Amino acid sequence: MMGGYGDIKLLNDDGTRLDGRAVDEMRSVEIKAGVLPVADGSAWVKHGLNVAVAAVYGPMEAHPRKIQRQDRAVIDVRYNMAPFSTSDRIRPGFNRRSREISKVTAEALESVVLVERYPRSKIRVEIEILAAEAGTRCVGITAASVALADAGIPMRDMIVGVASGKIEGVVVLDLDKAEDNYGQADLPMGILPNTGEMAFLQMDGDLSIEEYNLACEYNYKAASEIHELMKQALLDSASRGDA
Amino acid sequence: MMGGYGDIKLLNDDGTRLDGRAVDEMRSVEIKAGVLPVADGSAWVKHGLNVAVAAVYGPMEAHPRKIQRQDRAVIDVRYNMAPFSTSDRIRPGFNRRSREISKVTAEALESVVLVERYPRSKIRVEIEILAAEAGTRCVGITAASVALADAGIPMRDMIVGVASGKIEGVVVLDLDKAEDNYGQADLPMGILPNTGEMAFLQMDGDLSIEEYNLACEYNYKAASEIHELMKQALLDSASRGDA
Amino acid sequence: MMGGYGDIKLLNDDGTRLDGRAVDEMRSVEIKAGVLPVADGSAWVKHGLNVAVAAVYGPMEAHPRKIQRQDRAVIDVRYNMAPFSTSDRIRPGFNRRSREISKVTAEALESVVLVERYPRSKIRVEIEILAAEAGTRCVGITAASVALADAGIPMRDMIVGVASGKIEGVVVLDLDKAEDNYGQADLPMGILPNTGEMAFLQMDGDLSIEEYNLACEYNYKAASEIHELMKQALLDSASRGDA
Amino acid sequence: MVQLVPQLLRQQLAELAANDERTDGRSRWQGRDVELEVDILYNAEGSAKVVMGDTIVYVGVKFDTATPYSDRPTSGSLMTGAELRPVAHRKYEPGPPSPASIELGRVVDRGIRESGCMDMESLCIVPGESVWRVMIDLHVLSDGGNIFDACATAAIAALRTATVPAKRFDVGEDFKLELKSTPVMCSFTRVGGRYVYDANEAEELGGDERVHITLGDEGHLHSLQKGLKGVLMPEEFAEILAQAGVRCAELRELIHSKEA
Amino acid sequence: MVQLVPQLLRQQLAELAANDERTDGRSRWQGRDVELEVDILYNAEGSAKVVMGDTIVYVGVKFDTATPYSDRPTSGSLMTGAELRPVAHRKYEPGPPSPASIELGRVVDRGIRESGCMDMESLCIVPGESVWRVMIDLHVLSDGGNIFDACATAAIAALRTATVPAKRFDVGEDFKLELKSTPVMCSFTRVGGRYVYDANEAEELGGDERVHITLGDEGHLHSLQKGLKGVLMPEEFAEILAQAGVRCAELRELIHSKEA
Amino acid sequence: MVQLVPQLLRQQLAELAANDERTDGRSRWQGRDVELEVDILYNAEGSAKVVMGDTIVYVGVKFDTATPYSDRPTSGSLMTGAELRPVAHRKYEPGPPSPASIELGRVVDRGIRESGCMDMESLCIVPGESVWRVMIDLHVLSDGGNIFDACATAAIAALRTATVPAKRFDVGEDFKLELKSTPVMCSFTRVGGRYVYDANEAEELGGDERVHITLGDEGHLHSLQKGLKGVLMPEEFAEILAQAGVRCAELRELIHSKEA
Repeated sequence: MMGGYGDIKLLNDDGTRLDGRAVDEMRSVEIKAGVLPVADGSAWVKHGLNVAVAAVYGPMEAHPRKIQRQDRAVIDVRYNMAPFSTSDRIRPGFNRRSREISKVTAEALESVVLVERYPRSKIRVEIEILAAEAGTRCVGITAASVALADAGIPMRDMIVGVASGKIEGVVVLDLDKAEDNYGQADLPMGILPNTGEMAFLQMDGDLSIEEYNLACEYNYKAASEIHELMKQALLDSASRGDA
Repeated sequence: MMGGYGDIKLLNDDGTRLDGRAVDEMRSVEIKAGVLPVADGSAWVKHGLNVAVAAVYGPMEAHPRKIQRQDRAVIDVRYNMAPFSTSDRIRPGFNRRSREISKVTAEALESVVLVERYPRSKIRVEIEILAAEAGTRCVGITAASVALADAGIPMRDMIVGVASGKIEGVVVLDLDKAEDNYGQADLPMGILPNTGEMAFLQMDGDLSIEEYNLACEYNYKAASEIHELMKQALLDSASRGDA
Repeated sequence: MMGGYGDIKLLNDDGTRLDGRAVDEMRSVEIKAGVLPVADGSAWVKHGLNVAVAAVYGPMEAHPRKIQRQDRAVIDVRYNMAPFSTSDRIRPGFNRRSREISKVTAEALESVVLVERYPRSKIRVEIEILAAEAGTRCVGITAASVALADAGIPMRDMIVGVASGKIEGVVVLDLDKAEDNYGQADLPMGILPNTGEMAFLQMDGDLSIEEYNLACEYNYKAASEIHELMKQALLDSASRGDA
Repeated sequence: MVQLVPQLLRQQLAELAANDERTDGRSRWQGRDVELEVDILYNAEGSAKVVMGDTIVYVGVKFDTATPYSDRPTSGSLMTGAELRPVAHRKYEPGPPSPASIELGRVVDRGIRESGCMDMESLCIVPGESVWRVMIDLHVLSDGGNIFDACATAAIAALRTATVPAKRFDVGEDFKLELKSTPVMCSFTRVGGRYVYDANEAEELGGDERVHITLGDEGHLHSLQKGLKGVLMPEEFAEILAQAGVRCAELRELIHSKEA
Repeated sequence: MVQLVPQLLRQQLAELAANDERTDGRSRWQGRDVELEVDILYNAEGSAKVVMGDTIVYVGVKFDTATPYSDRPTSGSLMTGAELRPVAHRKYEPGPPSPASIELGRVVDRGIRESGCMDMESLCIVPGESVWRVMIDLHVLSDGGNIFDACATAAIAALRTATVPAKRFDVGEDFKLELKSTPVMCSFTRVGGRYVYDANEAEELGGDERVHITLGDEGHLHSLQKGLKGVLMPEEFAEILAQAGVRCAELRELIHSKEA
Repeated sequence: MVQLVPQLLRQQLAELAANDERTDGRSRWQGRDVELEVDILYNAEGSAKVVMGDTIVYVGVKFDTATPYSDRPTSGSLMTGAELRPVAHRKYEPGPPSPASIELGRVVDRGIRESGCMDMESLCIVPGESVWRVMIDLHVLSDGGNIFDACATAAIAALRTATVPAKRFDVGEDFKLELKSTPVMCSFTRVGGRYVYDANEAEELGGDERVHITLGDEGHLHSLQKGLKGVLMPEEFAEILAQAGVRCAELRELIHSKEA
């Protein structure tokens, strides 16, 4: 198979991955809250080499009026990749992938924000990916959750964005770029760490039911680790007097 | 003339056309009303190999308000060719030809619908061409008329879309694809079968005044034939209890 | 330097320019007011081979409402180059250069129009470049000023669009096309002839402070010459009974 | 509110029509004076300006080179664009091309294209590789009614006086674009119940449907278009078609008079 | 105002759910009857129509040739477009593709693409120079609920009966597009608090989140998507995943029954 | 309503100006502290972050290859894009590039381009066939005033530390982008009637026109732009031009300090 993917080796002989991680090991994650002075809430997440920043504005009046909902706030999410965030520059503007991610992210966040408290209003969530290294939609969800909390928006739980996948037939946690490009499946989830519910769920590739269950298990484990970092970032921000 | 059109023969030696039709003979036409469950009115027309579906929604409030008319309804027509309706796929989106046809079709329909009965409202007419084989704008007008009637919108007459043209110097009724591609003129009309008025009229190519008159005569003859099929389709739909 | 600019000679041996002008000499300018029957005010300016037409409509109600200002009129400027105005045809539609010129022109005009007199209203200024030969943004500003005056819009002063530049190291007034293409700097200004203020100022290229000062001096001199033509055009138009 | 003025205007136009009169004193089939200037724009390879009453339009013709379609390797191409920009009337708004501007461009284009006046084969540079593309742009500066005829007249006049800029494209010497005939458009509007030729702004505002007819040198039809809400009887069409023959001949003469 | 009807509807659906009933008498995991026709559109190289209750969709498959990506010189390509045009429901508005239509196209696309059912290497014409591009267009004519499954079913049926028009492109004889498997999508919606299969229009209007599952011939997962506001527990997902296995097998059988 | 706050703010700013004071205690020509970091973004071939008070901007530099213009066969090209995205302030709305963002991109671009700091001939790969295209993207994350200077500073710093990714494009070894000089922008805003340097958010909201000046290493002018409603006298311009010389030199020193 010319140029095929069969030749790419993603696992070392000792079962570890190319970057030395164990199959159920996450990339390093760093989180800060309250990073943007003019936003009502904000967060910065570095996950592996991914860098995402999220800003929250609102609640504010929803306009145009036709987007208003009588009984709740609408959450207006824009997931955007900066032109320089990828190997080949991305042209700004309309982009089907970004639209889809914005839609499902908004739907996930609407599932946890107490939107009933703000009828007829709008909460803007802006997710900017400054550097992308596989898994940006999950990093964006994590950043958005922290930014919403930083803005003081009441939520019934946070959402943690995590993903597992499959490489060389082995289920692994948190695919990096090479693993994403040459792997066999990807299962990103948005997990509510307190209730264990899923607010976000996508998958593509090939997973048997058993493989799905293992990937799912890895995701829940990672979610609770990241959740600790999210809480700490909010505490740090509050103690700096920014929150 | 390299690659010119002079070589294409469109008439048989006995004066009939390539598909065996006489010069004043229509392609076969089949019409159904009430075909789309969620629309207020709808129609399906197969004319030759053309397939058009029309849906009507309304009358409904016209918004944005700047399109409202104090004294009448506006008719909002969208003529759209499905991407797979033509030999080369059509990219969805803005298209000058579709915009022009939508405009003149809307104007034709506004001439027969009793728009004064619905001030400040809007009637949406959606024409979808699923398969195109020359003459789609006429097929679309016929479908739209039946869909309006199926929706119970009061009209002072129906409009029948018909066309004649000229091939090898001979005026013929209802051009098919080859005749349209290699012919010398096309005269599509929207005829009110009861009053004999024209609500739609276009033409391009080369026609002397005499040729125009003959083509016009063919069109009127065809219009009354198609009108019978339109009425029957509405009767059939009513008797199924859908109207 | 292959295809470089070093070889282009823009000054004659006697210090005059290729078209015979002295370094501080303008191209010929012709101005007419009241040229468009259906506009509230209009002007036509021929400056060298440039031809610009400006139309003014309003003051009128500003809509959509979100553009309204409680305490003043907004000035809505569109600078547009006709598709045939340049050597290579310009595609109609979005254009970053036109947007920028429209913005800075609107800001310049808002500085002289007594916008406080028309709260919540809008004044439309349409600048059409029919033929372009370097310096169109200045010609457009001049035309817009005359059109505003022709429409009877109160202003505290006119704005005269003028430019100087640098060619072969020499500061010259009013670059023509070759000088603009192969020159070293361009300094377009919008000058209020009565107060001496600048409402419009751009520059690009390379100018020392001294060169800037000389170019500026040339611009002021030219502005008062053009101002006379602007006043005469308005007088002529008024005496024709058009104003 | 917006609709009240037209209602009063419609009444007034109906009364005038009953006496066979028009708002500006013209008779039913009489056009406004037409001023035509050609070759007036620096940078356009063909250009014309038409003034008809309060209507002012400019048309520019530009050329570039393109690869021909593979099924017509020796055939040049023609494109007509129209812009009803906000300069031309208070009623026009900025934004993407409106249906009205698309219709204008397409109807003018069809009249020229379908008349066969332009020999597309004469626009071949290298068969299968390079042909001339002719681009007509209709630019309405003041819409005082009947912009279709003003644009069509300016377009054919600009084409008939256009020069193909071969030198600028490094493919030989400049030459005059050759046109084999002069298709001309005449437009009729129903005003006060009956058709008139060359409607002015008020007649369009208070009128109904209109019919655009393009006739060739021999009086053949090359393009027809009914626009706007309204219907007409075949006899009515026959009447305006007869008038079109006369009006088109007059305009054709004017166009020819401007050629060197 | 707009929100009152859904509130009443939600109550009604909750009451039905309490009795394990549905608005149209179906049981919780029961789908509506599915009518499937293939090869029905002149000009489409593959086509299918699916009717499921009040939902009607057409899918057309077209082909053209393109230059392959330089890092995959022998690999054809696949593109799926979806249009939720105003024809399909009063709620759809004209304009650029909505997020809902983008999601539809992308989810259907992923199910097909990720199943590996299409051998992209079989679409090579000349390595590094020319490959086939397969273009699937989803066209919803009537949205009576669960358009995802209707479109996915029509799409795979249209693909499995499509002919590559090599002759029209002058690259040999036409041949049947080869598919190695039949990925099938099943969608579940939370209605009245619990999940049901194949929600109808009312159930979607008064329901919450939905889950789209694409399964391959072996029952492996190829695509998942949770859409709309709402959350689910892993146990709930396990329950619908088990149901999906049954429903997908039924649909796969229907699709295969239409193949010559 | 929207306009009331600015009126009060304008009064307050006028009073401060009368005492030669500013909202944040700075003197008239004093800038805020500038934090500059370079080479901070994975995937960007050059990058910089600037923080000036509440203003935070990122700039990334990317490269690709393109065919040169036929009249400049050995000349690379430069493109600068700016996005004032809704992340940066409550006042920014989604949608196509606003006039404000277009102006930002174009003014920063002109300062760099017109200074001649980039040797376009050094970006030639194969004459007439392939050249490097340098793409600068300005990305404002937090608009706390004076984003022009923040972006211009980050842009030139990112360029001066950028690496041309020749290896990734298979055209040799990576090399440092060479810049011959360091054009720097300084912006002045009329606040309370007099000009100040480096206006903050409140000063911009309650201020008038602003002037952007780009100076080269030798103190020559490379770009000027007056923005927003307002006029200025030549003497006022002379005064800020003199200040610009000092401020630009300071920023240039900061930029150079970050280079390895």
